[in-house]
Amino acid sequence: MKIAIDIFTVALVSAGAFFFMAGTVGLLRFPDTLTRLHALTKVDNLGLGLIVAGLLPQADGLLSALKLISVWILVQLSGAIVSQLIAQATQRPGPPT
Amino acid sequence: MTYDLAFDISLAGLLLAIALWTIAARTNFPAIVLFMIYGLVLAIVWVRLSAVDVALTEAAIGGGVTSMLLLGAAARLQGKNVASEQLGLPGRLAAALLCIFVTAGLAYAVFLRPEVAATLAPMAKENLAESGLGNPVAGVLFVYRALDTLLEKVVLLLALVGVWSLAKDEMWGGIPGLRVYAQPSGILVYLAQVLPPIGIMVGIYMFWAGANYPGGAFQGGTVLAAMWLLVMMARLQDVPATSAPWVRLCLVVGPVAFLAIGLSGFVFAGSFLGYPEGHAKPLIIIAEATLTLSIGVTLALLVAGPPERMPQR
Amino acid sequence: MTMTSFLFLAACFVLVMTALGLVRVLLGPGDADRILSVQLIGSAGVAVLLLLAAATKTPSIVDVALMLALLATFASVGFLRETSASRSDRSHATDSG
Amino acid sequence: MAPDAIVLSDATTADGYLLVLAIIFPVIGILLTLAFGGRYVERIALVLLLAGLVVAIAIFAAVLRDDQSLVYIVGNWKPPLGIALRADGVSAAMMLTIAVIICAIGLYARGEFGQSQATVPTRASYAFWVLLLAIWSGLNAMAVGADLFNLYVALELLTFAAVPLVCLKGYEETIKAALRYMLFALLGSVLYLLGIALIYGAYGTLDIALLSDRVRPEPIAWIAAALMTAGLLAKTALFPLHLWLPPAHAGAPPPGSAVLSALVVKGSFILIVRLWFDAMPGLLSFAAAQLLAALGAGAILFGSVLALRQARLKLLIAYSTIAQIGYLFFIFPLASGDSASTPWSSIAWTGGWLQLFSHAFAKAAMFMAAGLIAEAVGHDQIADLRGIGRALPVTIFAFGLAGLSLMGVPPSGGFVAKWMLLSATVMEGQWWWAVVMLVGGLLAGGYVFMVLGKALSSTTPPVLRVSIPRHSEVLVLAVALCAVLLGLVPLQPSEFLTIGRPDIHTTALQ
Amino acid sequence: MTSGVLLGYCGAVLVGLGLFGLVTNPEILRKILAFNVLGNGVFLLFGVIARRGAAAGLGADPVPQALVITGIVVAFSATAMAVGLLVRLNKVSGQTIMTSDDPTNSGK
Repeated sequence: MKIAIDIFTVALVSAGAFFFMAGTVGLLRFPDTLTRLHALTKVDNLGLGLIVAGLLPQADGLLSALKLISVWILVQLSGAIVSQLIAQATQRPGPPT
Repeated sequence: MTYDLAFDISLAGLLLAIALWTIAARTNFPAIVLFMIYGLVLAIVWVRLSAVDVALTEAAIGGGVTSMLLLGAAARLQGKNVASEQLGLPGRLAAALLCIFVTAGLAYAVFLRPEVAATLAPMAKENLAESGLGNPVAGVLFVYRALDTLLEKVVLLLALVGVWSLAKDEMWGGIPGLRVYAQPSGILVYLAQVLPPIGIMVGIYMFWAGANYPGGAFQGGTVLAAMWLLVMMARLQDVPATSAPWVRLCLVVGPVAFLAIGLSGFVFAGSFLGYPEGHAKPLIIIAEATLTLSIGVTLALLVAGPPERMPQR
Repeated sequence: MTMTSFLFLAACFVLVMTALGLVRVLLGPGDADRILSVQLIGSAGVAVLLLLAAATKTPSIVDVALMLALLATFASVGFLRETSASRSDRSHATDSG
Repeated sequence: MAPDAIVLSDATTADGYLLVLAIIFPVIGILLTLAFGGRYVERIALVLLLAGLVVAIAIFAAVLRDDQSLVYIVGNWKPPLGIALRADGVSAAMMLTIAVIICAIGLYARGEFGQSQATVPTRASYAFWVLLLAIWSGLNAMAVGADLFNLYVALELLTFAAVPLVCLKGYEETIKAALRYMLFALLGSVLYLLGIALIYGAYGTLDIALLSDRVRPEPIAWIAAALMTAGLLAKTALFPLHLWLPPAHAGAPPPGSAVLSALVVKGSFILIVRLWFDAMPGLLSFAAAQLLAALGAGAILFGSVLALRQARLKLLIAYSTIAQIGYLFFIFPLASGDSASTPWSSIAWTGGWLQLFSHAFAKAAMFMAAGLIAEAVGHDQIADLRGIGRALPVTIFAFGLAGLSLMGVPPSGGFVAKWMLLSATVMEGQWWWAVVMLVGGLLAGGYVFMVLGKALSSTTPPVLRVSIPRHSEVLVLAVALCAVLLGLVPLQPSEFLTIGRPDIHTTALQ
Repeated sequence: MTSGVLLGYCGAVLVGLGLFGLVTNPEILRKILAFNVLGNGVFLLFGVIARRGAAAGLGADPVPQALVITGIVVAFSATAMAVGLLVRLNKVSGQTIMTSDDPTNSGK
């Protein structure tokens, strides 16, 4: 049983880490701010989500697990809002692009 | 177990690269952005040093209020950067030499570790039970070295008086010049509605947990400050006048309570800032709770800056 | 390889990957792009802290992650203050570093 | 038999609570004025000034009576875990000096920052009283602090109070001066903090008495001492780290200048002395002491020469402060020599402290006098002060008396102090410092007479913009007289300044 | 080399970097940033010393940790006050830099 849980953790955390790499590549390679923003959203959603999911079985107790999930939700929330804010800022006319 | 060392090496490298870059960047804005990242990386460094209390403080300060303060300053500064005032090459070389000298001296000092590490950890832990606290850092801050903490709160208030004293004469007692949006975007208002309830909960949790686990009045207060600033910037609440009685009350309630508890120690515990036996923990909780509020208001007003307009009547 | 080692390795990987994303701060070109890398490293910082919490079995580290997640938005909000201020008052020179 | 330092730190003495009150009374004032929005700020401040003066006198009396240090263990937590407050003879004398000068400045400032019954508090007057109280709290904490980190907090309290005082007027050049001061002060405190880190890491305590026992002359102690001293020198404005001082001290409003120049720079000086003589007594080598004194000599010559070249009275006085601070640093080579069994039984120890006290009174009087002159004629250009001696005879007389003390002319506190330091150079065979002191005295005479000569040169008094109330003039004269009266201290090592010094302990170490 | 010592060297370098920025960069805002880098270097040294003093089941000596928390508060207050002064100076004079020449030095 322990082995199965550990394999689950390893798989999900690895997948999450992969998305972080993908996000970085996107941030560096994509041509403009909005597409980069898109790459970033992926990281927030999937990268962190997979890592949190992978770590859940390692948490000692329900409360700790809930805390992990609330961290993820918080990052989702702020990530979504920040994307909106930045998208708005780039769409308004003005010097910064 | 060499992966943790690998992690630490990457972490140290990243920290140094960001610091170097912050110093070397040519214009202000990238330097500030880098400095914000620097604060974030530092929080991880503190975790690696097993100093979670400090990590929380750094995350709260570096991630929240310092960012707002610096970005606000950058936005208000007018006039372009004049590079002609740069120190000449000989001057820079001399400065570089001095800094290398200092760094070398410090590195040597780090290298010269004593055979027996100097520590007060056992003594701090041993005496902690008497106060009923479980977090040794809170013990140092509120029991053993409470005088430092009290005076540091006075320093914080003094900084605020100093910032306020920069106002124009006719604006004295007016409303701080925090930059608010004339027409805040809907999304910002949404953020300012959703985040603060969560933030206030986290802030209270920080102070509450602080007695036994990492956290405390300062970390909690910083979160409250950040949330309040957000609400004010989204114009959900007006920035209060610095002369408003409730503002003044919030500012002093923590230090006053702490000082009163300290003075009552003369009578009940035989010493200033001593706690009567068996009552230490509730008293410390009262002090921390009021300090959380005072610190929150003080930090937010420090970021908001000197009064710049008068309340309209 | 133990679980602890794996978690450290994953943390190390995420850290190094997102550190590369910092190049975006250097390249810019706009301030919005710079803020994007703050956002990325913010999410990565949360992930790294969660991994460290699991690796060192120190639950209180999750609180630090919670704090970072909560305040992650503030850089962007501050940045918006920057642009709105520069829009209304004057044109603000904030170009490449 | 005198108890040694470790035993001293162990127990609160009977009147030890006075030390807490000395720090806390001004803090209570700050909190009250913040809470009540400043309507009563002046009254609150004046009541607390009086209370603070009483406490300072009580502490002085207690030390004098018991012939030993006052000690207070805060919260009953003994060092190294807790914090102790200690007041030896030097601290008690220092606190009394501080109290008298702050009270005088408080009375003097009522002219500029006083509040009549009905007015709403104005910015400058509110800030002034709060900052004055904070400076007092910080200085008292510096005088009685016995823990290096507690002293750091006190140092910051002082900085955060002093910087806004500089730019209270809000002019461009004063803001610039305040910013420069701030940056120097911040650099100073961060270097000091760096030293604290190294010391704690090496010796596991920050209590001065415990450190005196543990610190060995070894590289880590050297590095820490060098960093801390460099930081504190920046705060004390010792040449060549003095750049911030003249614009800052000249730019503040007159009561502010007086408190900054007379007292605030001395706060960090006390800490340097505590560091080298108390915390790390084994570290003060001949070379280190000579270096500190050489910087002091540089300050005397540089500050005096520049003072001579100033066109504005307040700047002249500020440069004179740089010079007079220089004398203080002669205490290091002259008190640590072989001519006396312990540094504190040497004549230079008494002379050095006497120089500090008499300069504090003299400089406070000078800045207060300069403030009255500037108020009366609307400027402080020395060239245009012709005949002011006719219009403000008492003020100019007070200025002259203070000048006597700076020059070291009898009868004055400055004379006795400089004479004792000169005698010490002879006893120690370090004649080179005597040369500097004599040249410095001549230069001081030059700049004092430059002002007096102008002031007394014409028989027709200038038209005064406003008339100066007589009581302000008398107050300035009283402060100047204090500087002169210090000259009545007998010409021998004063017993009082050796109270509470760990004599047995240090000799055992040597 | 343990990670504690590594981060100690890191702190030493940060102090040097901060000092360099504080001395050489004329831009006041950058001086304030440099002061913060310098301060953080100092705090980091405290942290390494705290880590070194791990004992009695504690991961790090609590005393230096508490000193650092106090230090961070003071450093933030200092930053806020310096920023306030800078903004005010800029408003009064339009300057953002600290000129190296001292106008009062020249005397007459």
